[in-house]
Amino acid sequence: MDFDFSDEQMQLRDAVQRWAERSYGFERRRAIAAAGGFDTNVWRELTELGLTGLTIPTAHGGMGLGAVEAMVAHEALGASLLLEPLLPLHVAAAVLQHHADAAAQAAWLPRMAEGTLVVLAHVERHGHHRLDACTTTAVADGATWRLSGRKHVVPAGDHAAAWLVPARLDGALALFGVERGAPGTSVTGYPTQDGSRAAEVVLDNAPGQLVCRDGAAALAWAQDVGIALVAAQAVGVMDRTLALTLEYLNTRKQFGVPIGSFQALRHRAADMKMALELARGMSMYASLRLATPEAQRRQALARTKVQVGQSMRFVGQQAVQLHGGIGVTDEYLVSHCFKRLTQLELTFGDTLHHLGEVAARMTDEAGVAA
Amino acid sequence: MDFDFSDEQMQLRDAVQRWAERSYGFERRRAIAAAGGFDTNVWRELTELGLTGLTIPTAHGGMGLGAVEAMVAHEALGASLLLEPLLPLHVAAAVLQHHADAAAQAAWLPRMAEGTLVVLAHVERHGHHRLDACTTTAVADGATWRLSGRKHVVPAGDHAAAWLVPARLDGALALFGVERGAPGTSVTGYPTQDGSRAAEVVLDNAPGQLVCRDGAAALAWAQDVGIALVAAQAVGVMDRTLALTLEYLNTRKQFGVPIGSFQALRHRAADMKMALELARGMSMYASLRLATPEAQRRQALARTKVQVGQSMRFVGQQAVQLHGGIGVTDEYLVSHCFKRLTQLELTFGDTLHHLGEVAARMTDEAGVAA
Amino acid sequence: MDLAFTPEERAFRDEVRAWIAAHLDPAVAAKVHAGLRLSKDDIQGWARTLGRQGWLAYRWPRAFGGPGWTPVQQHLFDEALAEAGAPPILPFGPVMVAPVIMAFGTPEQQQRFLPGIASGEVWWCQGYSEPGSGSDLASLRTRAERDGDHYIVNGQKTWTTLAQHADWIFCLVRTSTEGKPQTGISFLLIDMKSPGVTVRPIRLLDGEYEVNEVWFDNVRVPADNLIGEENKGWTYAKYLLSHERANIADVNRAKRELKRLKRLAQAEGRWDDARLRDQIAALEVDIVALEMLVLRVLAAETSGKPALDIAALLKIRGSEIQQRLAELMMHVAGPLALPYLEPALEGTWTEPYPGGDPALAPLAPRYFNLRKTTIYGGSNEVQRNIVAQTLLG
Amino acid sequence: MDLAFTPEERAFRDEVRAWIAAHLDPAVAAKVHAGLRLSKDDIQGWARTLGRQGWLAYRWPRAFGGPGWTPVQQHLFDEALAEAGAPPILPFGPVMVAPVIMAFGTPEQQQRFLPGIASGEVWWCQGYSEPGSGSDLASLRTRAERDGDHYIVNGQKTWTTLAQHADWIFCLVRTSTEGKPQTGISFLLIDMKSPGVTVRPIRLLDGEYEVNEVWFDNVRVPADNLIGEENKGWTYAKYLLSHERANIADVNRAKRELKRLKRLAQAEGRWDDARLRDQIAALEVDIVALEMLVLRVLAAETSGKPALDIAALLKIRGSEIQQRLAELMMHVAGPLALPYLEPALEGTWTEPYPGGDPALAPLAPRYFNLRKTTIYGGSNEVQRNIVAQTLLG
Repeated sequence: MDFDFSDEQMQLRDAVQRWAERSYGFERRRAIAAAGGFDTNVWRELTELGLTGLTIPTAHGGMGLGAVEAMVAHEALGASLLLEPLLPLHVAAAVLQHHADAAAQAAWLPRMAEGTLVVLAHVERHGHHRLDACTTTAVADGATWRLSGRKHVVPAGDHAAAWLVPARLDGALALFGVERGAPGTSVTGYPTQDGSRAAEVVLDNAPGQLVCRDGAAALAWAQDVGIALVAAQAVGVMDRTLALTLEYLNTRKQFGVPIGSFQALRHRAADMKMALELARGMSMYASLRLATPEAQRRQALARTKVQVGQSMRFVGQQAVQLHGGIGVTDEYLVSHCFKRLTQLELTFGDTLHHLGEVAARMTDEAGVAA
Repeated sequence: MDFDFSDEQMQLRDAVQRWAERSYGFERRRAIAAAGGFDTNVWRELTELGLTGLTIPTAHGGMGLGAVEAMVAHEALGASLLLEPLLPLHVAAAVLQHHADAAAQAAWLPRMAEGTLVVLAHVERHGHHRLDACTTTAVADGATWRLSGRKHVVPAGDHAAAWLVPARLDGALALFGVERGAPGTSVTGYPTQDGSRAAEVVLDNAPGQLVCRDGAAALAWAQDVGIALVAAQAVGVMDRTLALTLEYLNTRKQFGVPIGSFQALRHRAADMKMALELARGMSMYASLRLATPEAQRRQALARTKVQVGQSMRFVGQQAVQLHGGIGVTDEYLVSHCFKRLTQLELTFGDTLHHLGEVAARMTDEAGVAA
Repeated sequence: MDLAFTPEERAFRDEVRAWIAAHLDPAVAAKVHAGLRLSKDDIQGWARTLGRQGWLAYRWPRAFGGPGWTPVQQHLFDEALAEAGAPPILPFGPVMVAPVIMAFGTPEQQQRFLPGIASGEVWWCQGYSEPGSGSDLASLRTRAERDGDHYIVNGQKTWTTLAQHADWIFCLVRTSTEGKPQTGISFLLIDMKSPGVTVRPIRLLDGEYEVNEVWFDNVRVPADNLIGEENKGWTYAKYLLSHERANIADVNRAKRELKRLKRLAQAEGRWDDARLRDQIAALEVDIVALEMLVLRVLAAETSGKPALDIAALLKIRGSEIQQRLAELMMHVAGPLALPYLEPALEGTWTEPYPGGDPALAPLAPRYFNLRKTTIYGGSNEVQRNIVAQTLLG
Repeated sequence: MDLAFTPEERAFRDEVRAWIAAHLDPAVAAKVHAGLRLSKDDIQGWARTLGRQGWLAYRWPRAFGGPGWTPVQQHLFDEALAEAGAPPILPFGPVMVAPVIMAFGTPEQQQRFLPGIASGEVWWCQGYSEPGSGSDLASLRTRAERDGDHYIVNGQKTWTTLAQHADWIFCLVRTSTEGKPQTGISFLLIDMKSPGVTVRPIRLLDGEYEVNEVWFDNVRVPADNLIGEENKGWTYAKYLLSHERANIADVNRAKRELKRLKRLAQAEGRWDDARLRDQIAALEVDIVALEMLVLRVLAAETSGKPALDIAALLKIRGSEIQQRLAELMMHVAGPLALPYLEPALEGTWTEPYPGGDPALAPLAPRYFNLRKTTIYGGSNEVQRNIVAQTLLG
């Protein structure tokens, strides 16, 4: 049992932090958000850092790193409140690595390592976090397939070269690749609440390639990888949020003393620290459980999303509260942390949904090893 | 709209308070609890005060008072942490008044006004707060009926002259009166957690009289009346619990100052006050809604039990916490308040059960009037 | 003890409901029911409509032109406004500055200022908070120096709600630095068109411009605009605080929003999701319990007995419930709450909406925005201090 | 980074599990699993069994007769004890006074006291709290005056856990009233059989006698029983506090109790009650998150890096979880938790049980009793002060 980071992992973290400190300050980030939430220069910088290929095998031109390294990187990226869709890219890469055949991997992974964006497009209206809520259909058309349906909140969907699209093929869920710009596709991009970018993707008899027939397994894997990365980013955001809040409490004066001297606020800060540390442990748990058999993996990731979701909501809300008026302005960083945490809570299933997953998967056993 | 108490109501409250202050102090109550939880002298005093007949019509020898007067009296009785089963008596009287025929009322209500104890015996093993969970059976036997089954936690069941027993008659729930000591009955009394008395009642082909065929309606009415009285007692207990706690906070010193000067504890006291006042309003709401049509009544009483249950748990737990070590001893009043509140929460359906009732009865509307 | 309204009260409610239905623009009501942003015209247009009827200043006594309604009538009117989807009545004029002018203003000041407030013609804002003084109001530093018939005002206010639309501002200003911080404060009315007044709207986390910074740079204010005595402003501000009543809980709006939450849950196909529904049910209980608290306060006021000392409880609970309502609505929408499309927040979206349903567009911004409710008007931490003070000394 | 135990660690776990299974009386384990009251013999019998194996002092270094296990091995042993239903190891001897004797006692004191602690033969209790000093320990007033080779001790201790069974007590006593309150305190070991020692058990809210008042009336204590220097007792007490580790969270017992909660829910036919089950699921998440916190602390200790500074977090969360477990178990039983039948709490009930199932008898008393966990050992309010001090200074 070991929760230390290796030297390589610490170097990775430091590299991301250095880039963020130098190149992703509050003003640049705000300008990117105002311009729509995706900056091609930032994307190129991330690609040059090797981050797009972080988890892609070296054989396909990536860095070939694992779940713990992904956690390390995304924790640092979370702290930078990164708008660009590195997390969705890594989810798509994980899906292709585990569920696509060798040809598809060879076709896509090297390009993704070099910055070509591919993202999962799975959210449907009235889906309510359920992975099996899919009304998009696919029908065979010779060697290819034709897809029809509508997908929402596709991360940076209008900047992606292709989307991984779950669709019903003969009633069962399968996963397809659809290239943006193909006939029968249309995409409408928009900013999201935290300033990043998403899109509606409409498919009308659009041509798709089959990625895998067991779409349910691929989607479950995508969600679990996604939860682990969300947890890592969440820890990064919360770490920064708490630091901001502590600094504010020790700086801001009322009644002649720093407000950090008031016991009620001090105890709130202690509770925020608790929420953060519980989430941090669960983020490690998530990353270390990704490789376990599916039943264990899904139970672990559902538990993670519940704890991290609760932590995010508490830390975000209390950080705003403890900042008072300045906490609800756009001009100060803490509200952006809060919105980012809110958006992360709603991504890959919210807290209540995953509580249901935990309840459904509960056994007689107890504890981390159960 | 009016939430003032009339002069008569205030006199009633004062009379109960005077009796409790003079005759139901901590030491006497503790002696009663140690002796098993029911004191015949106390019972006679309550009868002489007219409290046994409080809600029984004057035509049957009672005081003929209504739901608000019952609330007023039980709030004061709650503050005294009364062990004796006045609340169950009033529930049984309400059931007889609303669901028994004139002959049965004439047979029982005058005796109850004079102190004869009749109580509802409805809790079964694995019932889990559900009123329809009844496995006790009744079969016709000429002009009478024969009952078989087992009822738990019957309030002061070994001191009651008779029990009101729900049983299945031809599959449907009906309500019967069974006299203690009749052939085929056995009863085992015991103390409960808060020091009062209860019993297991076993019926083996025991003779019963039919009180009413619509046992479901009678039980629902019993529960709703019971919730209103529990809410009233809960407010009384919480009022006293908060007062004890405030006094302690201003008396107990640590680090050279009263612990009531620490902001975290002050805010806790404020939250206890909030819990109390929310419960107080809901206690009024409950009593004033008892007379409305069944759907409205049950919705209101379920809402009441949820709020009052939450308040009781919070106030009880925090009162102990703020008292520190002395709060967990048997020697100081506050632990008895806490145990009483716990027992009241488990009576007539717990908070979670009634949250389910509220959810099931929810309409599009909102508010007190809905 | 009785929970029912009298026949007269029910008739009154029918009357005001009918009037509101006849006069409220359905398009504006639809925006309110959908939680969309309201324009200046939406708010002021409705205020003028109410003003023409004499109902904008509906809490005022007859002597000052109010309708002389009982506390229960005021509550019923407020409830009717809320359920109809009327735009909010901004409190700064009729609820905040007016009672101070009535209590401490000269007859000339009353004649000069009250009619414009009652008619909805004059838009007021409140100049209390400063960058250095939030909960600690007494530390304010904006100063007013006497110069003949005028005060010269210098300083900065902040969190000034909707000052960008305001004609007048009522300010707490420092006129003396002697004695305790509270003692040197005065209550001054300032015309926002005065030279030297600068307003900078502050963008909030939901993208809206709702509060402002206001600078005073050698602003000349006629001494006639001083309310009451110099250096007594703290007393008047406290009077105003003690004047806040049951409506601080905003329970009628909570009831409307609960209905909206239920509509949303139904429309989104989540009404039968037992987990979510339990959370709605718990909130329904919270709102009923809050309403009982409010009704008890109203009844106490009506019966002339001393009002319950629970204004701070109403503020705490009311604000928490508003936040929880917004939180649950956002969670009903789930990831579909994430698109941020400005025109959809204004109700001016005309194209096919890429975010599922434009009804979902305002949910997350509202959740963000309402974090303010536990901060402003005396943060909930300050309110708990107040409750504790009452309980423990 | 790795969540798995090494093959050696797993082998170690198998070994201690097998040993425990072979040596633990099943009747005693059954009482533990059922949450019944344990007798003095239940507790001390097991302590002696462990002592014979050299495992009672399982956290001690080899130099003092401990097994020299790694932090992970200690955790695995603790987990094996918990899951087997072993009676608790009382901390007062091996965990509390022993480290102080090891660090600050003379070789003679070490030889005199440590073997009895390690063997389980000598029962120790802790004399810190006094009626006037709870969280504010420095204000203690029990005084020890030097009289030749002895101290004369007068005063009163309270909340002294299981002192009614104890052979020895380690006390903080005042030996000087000069300087700051902390500076005049000494650390003294007192034989409970000394003339002048009086013990009064205090009945707790669950009916059990678990803590005591202890009076000292001119008790003569040999000066040889002073640990370290006179007036340095505060330093030793603080050393002891800083010595508390991951096991403060008691997560292994929480895991056992969670299994019991699930068994109860199944036995009572409530496993399919979705509402209740969600609450169990939420608690399961809490316990996993707590365990990850504990494992991180253990791993940090093992790797020799500075331990995470989160002992206070472990205490807060661990105690809250214990309380919640007991609360939910009581609610699983519902009204059937209400009968209070003393023999059923001792496991000596033989007649037909009138309260449904005797397994339900201990649930409410345990819920009541565990309110202590957020009070003792530094209340959770004090723990939050400590966390805040680390964060904010």
